[in-house]
Amino acid sequence: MNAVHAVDPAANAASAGPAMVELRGVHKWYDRFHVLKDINLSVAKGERIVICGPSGSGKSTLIRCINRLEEHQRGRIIVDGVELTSDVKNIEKVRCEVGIVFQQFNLFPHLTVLENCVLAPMWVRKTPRKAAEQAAMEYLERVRIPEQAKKYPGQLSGGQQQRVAIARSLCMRPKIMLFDEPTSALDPEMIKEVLDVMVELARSGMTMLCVTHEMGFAKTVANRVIFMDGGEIIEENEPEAFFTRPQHDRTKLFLSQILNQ
Amino acid sequence: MNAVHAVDPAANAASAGPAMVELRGVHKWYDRFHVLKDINLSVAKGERIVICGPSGSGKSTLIRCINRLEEHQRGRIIVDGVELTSDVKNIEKVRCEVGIVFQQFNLFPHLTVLENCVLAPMWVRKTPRKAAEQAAMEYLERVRIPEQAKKYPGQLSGGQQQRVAIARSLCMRPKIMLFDEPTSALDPEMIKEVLDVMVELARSGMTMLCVTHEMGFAKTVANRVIFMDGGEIIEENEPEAFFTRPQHDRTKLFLSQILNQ
Amino acid sequence: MTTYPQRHADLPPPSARTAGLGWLRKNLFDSPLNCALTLLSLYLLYLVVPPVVEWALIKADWRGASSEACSRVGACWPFIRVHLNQFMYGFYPVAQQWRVNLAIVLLGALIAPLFFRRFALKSWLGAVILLVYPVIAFHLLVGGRFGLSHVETSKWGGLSLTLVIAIVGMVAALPLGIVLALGRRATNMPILKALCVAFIELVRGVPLITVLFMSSVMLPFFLPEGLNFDKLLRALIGVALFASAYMAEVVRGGLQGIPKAQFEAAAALGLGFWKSTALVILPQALRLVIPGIVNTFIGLFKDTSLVLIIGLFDLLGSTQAANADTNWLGFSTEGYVFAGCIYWAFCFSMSRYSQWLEKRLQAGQRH
Amino acid sequence: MAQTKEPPEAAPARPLPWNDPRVRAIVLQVLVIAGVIALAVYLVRNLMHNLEVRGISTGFGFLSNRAGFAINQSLIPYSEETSTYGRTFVVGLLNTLLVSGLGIVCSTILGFIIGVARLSRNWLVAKLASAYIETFRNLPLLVQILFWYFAVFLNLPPPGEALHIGDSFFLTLRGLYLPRPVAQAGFGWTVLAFVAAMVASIVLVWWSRHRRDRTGKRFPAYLASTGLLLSVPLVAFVLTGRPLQWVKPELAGFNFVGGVDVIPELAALLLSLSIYTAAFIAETVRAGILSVSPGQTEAAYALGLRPRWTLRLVIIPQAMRVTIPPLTSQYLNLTKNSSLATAIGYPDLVSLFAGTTLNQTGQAVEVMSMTMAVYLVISLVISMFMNWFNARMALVER
Amino acid sequence: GATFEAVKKKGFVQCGVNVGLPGFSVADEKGVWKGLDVDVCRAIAAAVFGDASKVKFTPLTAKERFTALQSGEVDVLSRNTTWTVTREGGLGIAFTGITYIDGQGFLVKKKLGVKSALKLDGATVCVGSGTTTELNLADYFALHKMKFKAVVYDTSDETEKGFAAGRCDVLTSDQSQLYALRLKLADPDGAVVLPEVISKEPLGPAVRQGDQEWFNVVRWSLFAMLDAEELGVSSENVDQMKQSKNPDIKRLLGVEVIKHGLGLPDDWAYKIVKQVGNYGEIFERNVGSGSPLKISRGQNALWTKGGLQYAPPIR
Ligand SMILES: Nc1ncnc2c1ncn2[C@@H]1O[C@H](COP(=O)(O)OP(=O)(O)OP(=O)(O)O)[C@@H](O)[C@H]1O
Ligand SMILES: Nc1ncnc2c1ncn2[C@@H]1O[C@H](COP(=O)(O)OP(=O)(O)OP(=O)(O)O)[C@@H](O)[C@H]1O
Ligand SMILES: [Mg+2]
Ligand SMILES: [Mg+2]
Repeated sequence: MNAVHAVDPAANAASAGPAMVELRGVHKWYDRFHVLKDINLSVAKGERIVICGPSGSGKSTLIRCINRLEEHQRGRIIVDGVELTSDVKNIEKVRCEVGIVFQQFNLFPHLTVLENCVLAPMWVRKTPRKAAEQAAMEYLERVRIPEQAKKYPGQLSGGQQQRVAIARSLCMRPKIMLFDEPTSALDPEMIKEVLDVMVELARSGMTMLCVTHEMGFAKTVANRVIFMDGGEIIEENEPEAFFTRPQHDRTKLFLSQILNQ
Repeated sequence: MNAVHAVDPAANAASAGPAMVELRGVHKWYDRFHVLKDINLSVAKGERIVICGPSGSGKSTLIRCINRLEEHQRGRIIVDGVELTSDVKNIEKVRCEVGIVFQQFNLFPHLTVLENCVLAPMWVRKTPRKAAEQAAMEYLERVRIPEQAKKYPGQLSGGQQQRVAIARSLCMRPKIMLFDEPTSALDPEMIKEVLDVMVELARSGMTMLCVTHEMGFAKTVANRVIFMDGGEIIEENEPEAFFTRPQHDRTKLFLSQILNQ
Repeated sequence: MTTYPQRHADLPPPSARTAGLGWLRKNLFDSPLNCALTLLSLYLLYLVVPPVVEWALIKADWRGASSEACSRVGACWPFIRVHLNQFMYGFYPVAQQWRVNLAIVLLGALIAPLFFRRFALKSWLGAVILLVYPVIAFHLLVGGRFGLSHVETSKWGGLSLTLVIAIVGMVAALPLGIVLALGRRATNMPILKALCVAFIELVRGVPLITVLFMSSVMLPFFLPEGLNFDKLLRALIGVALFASAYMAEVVRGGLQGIPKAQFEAAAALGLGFWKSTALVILPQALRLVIPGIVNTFIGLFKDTSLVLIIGLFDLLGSTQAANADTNWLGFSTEGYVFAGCIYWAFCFSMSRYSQWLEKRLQAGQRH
Repeated sequence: MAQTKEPPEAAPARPLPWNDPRVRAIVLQVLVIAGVIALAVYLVRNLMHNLEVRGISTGFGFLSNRAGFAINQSLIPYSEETSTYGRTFVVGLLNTLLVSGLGIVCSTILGFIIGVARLSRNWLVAKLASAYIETFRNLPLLVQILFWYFAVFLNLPPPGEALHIGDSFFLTLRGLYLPRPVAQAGFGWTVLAFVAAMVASIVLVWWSRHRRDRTGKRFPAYLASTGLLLSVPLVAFVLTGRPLQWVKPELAGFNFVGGVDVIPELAALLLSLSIYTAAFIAETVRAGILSVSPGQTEAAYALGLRPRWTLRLVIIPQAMRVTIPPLTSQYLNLTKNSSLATAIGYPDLVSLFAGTTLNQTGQAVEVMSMTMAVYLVISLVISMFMNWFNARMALVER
Repeated sequence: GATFEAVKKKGFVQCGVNVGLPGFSVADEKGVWKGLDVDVCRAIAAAVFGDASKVKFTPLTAKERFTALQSGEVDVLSRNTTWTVTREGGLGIAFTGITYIDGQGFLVKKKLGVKSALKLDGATVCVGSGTTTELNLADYFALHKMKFKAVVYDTSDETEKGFAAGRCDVLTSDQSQLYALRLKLADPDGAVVLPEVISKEPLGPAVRQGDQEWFNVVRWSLFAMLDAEELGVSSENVDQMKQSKNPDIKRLLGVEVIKHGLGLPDDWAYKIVKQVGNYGEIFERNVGSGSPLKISRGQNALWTKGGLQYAPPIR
């Protein structure tokens, strides 16, 4: 019953292409603590995947393994055709293709918004400053805060900061975007700002893996919802079915909790 | 239509007695910023007043002026017959009669719950420890946490902490209780615990001024609801009338916002 | 739609690569840079360790009672043994040294319970240590009453003098520092504040040895003729004033760490300034800066060595006096090494204690 | 909103004066200041009285008297035959500044290295760094100074058996002797070439930065300019016929003469100050680096930045903010600690001016107040500079 | 005067001595101070209180000594201090007499082969800080157009250590100290004192100006010891000497009461000699034949024995 590929038509269309992210029998331990257990997952180009599950179930760890912020100990992770091993060159290559947005934004507080955005393109991609700034301004417009370009992160609200973080990732023109609970540190009004940006991004066809409990978002954009618990993928389905007909008891319990909130 | 004195019988009955709190033409500035503008308010013994209004409208400042945590610059504030001036003796007298509960609890983290409660009675009222502890235990029972007496605040949940804060204030046997958004820092389940305690307190006939946006609470216990905006009292009415027939446009807008939430 | 009914059991992590050779590879040789660093470190160790071990242990002389017993190719430890009494007690009369020992043992016995978490009478014991013990220790050390013979402070010396200066400095610096810190925060009293700031900055801005020089030889200039007091006492005052300026800054840090809301909560309960400070603010602020306080103590303990410069024979002074012993010339290295080890042992244990406290406080545990 | 407003009342009534905190504050302050002034007056009157009764001359006139004693190390011309006490003050001050300045530089470099080493992934390096810190931080500085001076430097060989490199560099217990360069005619060209190389490297750095911004290409400008700075003057030097003579130190009579010498007192003091302070700076640096949240590193890595760039562009700029204030106190401590020079006879301000000069003139009050004032001024200058630096590094907040 | 009153009131004499100079003032391992300067202090205590033990010692470095005396930290400075006009004129102190007639000399290592101070051109010299020695050294080398380097230490102990380690070629100091310091060397015979004496160094106790009574007490305590030696009165025979018919001795020992007006008891000189000894005794005991220093009396012999020590009569 394992690793059945997504079945709904939209996902099928997308998964026709080669897999952008492929995890095969991935295991990970923190010291003696088994945090990821035999994870199998294949994400096609353009697919949008939402990962949910209770706290401590290993969602963040999974996401972070994909751009090797954490090292997995068993199994294979292949991103855009490059396998993640301890080879530094490969890791750098993958990291250039994969953008990640953290819960805590992690903007560089000593640089202005624009500098945050052009840092990596200039140093990693060796883009000329002019071009990098132009591109950055475009992305800032896309996340609707071009007027904040000269400010420092400390001067922005949480929602604005998170949008800068998204723009900063986009500036590297990644093929895949990872989101790790991007809205959970935000006030309710700001959540919407950020979700709007993410929905738009999804519409433009970006491959996305998103850890979130915003079920509205999941329903709107996801091709597939993945439910994790205890380091395992427990259930995997297209959103409609996932929310209306959860199969697994654990899933049901979880959904009943978050939907009642 | 301003400053219409409460019209409902209950309020009338209450306001027959002498005013416990009286504000006359009170103005306050923070530097050059005019936070309170000509506030006139008279609270009779046993009256329960709920103050609401948008953020920054001066609600907290008003409450804090009443026990002189803030100093007003113009007008008079008379609490239980004592006028608040910079006279330290008067201030101390007033503070003994007025209890306040803050949004952030502000318990003393280095003292146990019981020690928190007996500190002021012992040092201000010079109650013997035995008696003070007995009284404290009574109040802790009233807020339904006698079993936590030996714990430190850091070991309690938010709702429990807020109830301790209420008990701590009550231990000074105040004639008036002030509440400044006592539930807004709490998780939803805990809000109820605290509101229950407050409702019970209201029933026992305590004079209360309460800044809160819990409209259910306002409807249940308030004699009067006061709506503030921009440092002024915009509207003042008994709760029924206030919620169903707001007079002022600003009030209508505000109510529409919070009731939709 | 997919579900995965079977739950995986937790597995042990894959082959432990973290033992033996694996450990070496991982921690020492996992990149060319690390290899180079490892080799460099090994070379440094090779340069330092064998000669030191050879000097201090292998080629050292341990026995004998005179300098002839020492071959001078290694350390001459009899030098230390012969002068040990001097290192510990200075010129304190041998027959009376039990008094020093008793004072130290007493202090140790009083302090020990403080290290137990669940000792209920901590604050009482603290008060005893701060208020009663000094009186006892004073009479014990100085004598002249209760049938104890009088021992002049000029006879005090060695490690016991070092401890006296350090402990008195610590005990005096804390309350002084608190007063100064409160003064520095008294924004509604600008003159008072300015005085405190001036004192703190002045004292922190000048070297301790100039303060000691002032207190040891210049003080009588400022007093009426004939009025004079003990030299040790003056050194103590100098050290305490100096430490209090540092302490004031530490305490101020703690006061700043207490949210304003705590003041307000205390005030709202009717507690006045002094009561809320004493009952609510200070207990929290001091707890917050215990590591800083301990660090100041460490500094103070080390700084006591400077009283050598004003002619008090503390541990280091006794060492130098012993170095000048005509019968034992040329063993100053042993003397410095020995004195250094003692200072080090004290400071190191204090610094470990402070680190341990820091961890404990960070863990957010209360009591 | 018309309403029956009572006539606006004036400010709240005034309380009784003894209950008014403002009045209380003023009274308290007046009392304190009166107490302090009274104490000061009392002390100063005693002082004046005592000075007069004891026939001690006062005033700063002594500064222009001839000193008449020799000084071991002087950065400005000083002769025991003609120079004044005023000059001994300057000599002492300069020596203090020299040892503190050098100490600050050395301890900063050493401290940063040790601090980073303590965080090294290499187990041995990290342990060695902690051992270093624990050893030197927990020993009194005075013990260290005495140890280095008497037990190490004075155990070097005497001049006759000097350790040497060729016939130019000699290390003895009397100091380190180096050749002294003496410029000949034509050396101006070399200087000129050096200046030119300097200008060229500035241009080069500017150009490379500009080009990086324009095209994204990088150029090793710092390496290149170092090369320029070294090679161009060298070429000029050789072309003009090496117009520089080295006066080598030579053993003549008792000592080496000619050349430049570094006295062991300076070396011992500098070494112990640097080693001691570096241990503290290392801890400061470590705390600074650790204070930057791991999220910052992760964010940088996730963007594909290499560890080296992450350190340079993201971590260090942020760590500096946390590091600078404690670093300032370390610099202040180092400067004050340099007064321990007196224990080994390095002619710093305390040993020379507050020591010998004080003793020759007996004017304790003047000499000590000058000395303490100087230390205060140095402290204030360092603090001001570091505060300015800190303000530049500070984060912009909302 | 104020000082004398204060001394009597507190019941002991506070005496500033050298931190450590063999023969003049050193503390032994029990903390008992010994030496010529120290005995002078004891004599003063014996005179004032009739008890030589009523004295406390403050060890002072050369740098601190005058400030300590000026400020009143010590009542008398008995610390091999040279009597000069600037010190007496400018520092507000007064020298009460000469306990030791000294002159500055040089100590060199034998293997250097230097026989005369005039061969010291270019030498490095170890010297104690804040002393007349430091000034004389500069003058002497300037006078003879020689160059030198001075390494200036705080205490004589450090000076000796620096010299022993080879930090300098020459150690300069008062001759008396040179012998003492030479003794401290691991190999005392490896060093020689050069013949040149380049200065006059009359060493003596000093007091603050402004208290003539105290000045007199200190001065006459010293003179009493000299007179006692001249009259043949020593600590051993002093009790028999009380029976002496010699009017000088009778006056000295207070057998015949004279109005000396010193504010001291009549038997003050008796107490000094009894408890401390006469000058010759303390000299021999501390620096002379009875000590490891073995310095001959030389100029410090009484004027009657061809030396320069001369005390006014007690009458
Ligand atoms: N560095 C680490 N060392 C040891 N254990 C860790 C570490 N990071 C995470 N864990 C543990 O691994 C488990 C999974 O963590 P992870 O952050 O992936 O959970 P999550 O599903 O993202 O939870 P949340 O919704 O709270 O973010 C948790 O039990 C956590 O305690
Ligand atoms: N100490 C202060 N100094 C200057 N301005 C202040 C200060 N405290 C509050 N203010 C300003 O005064 C105004 C009223 O503040 P207040 O806290 O009374 O509002 P509030 O009605 O309680 O708002 P909220 O619902 O957010 O608690 C706000 O605009 C606030 O920014
Ligand atoms: Mg997570
Ligand atoms: Mg508020």
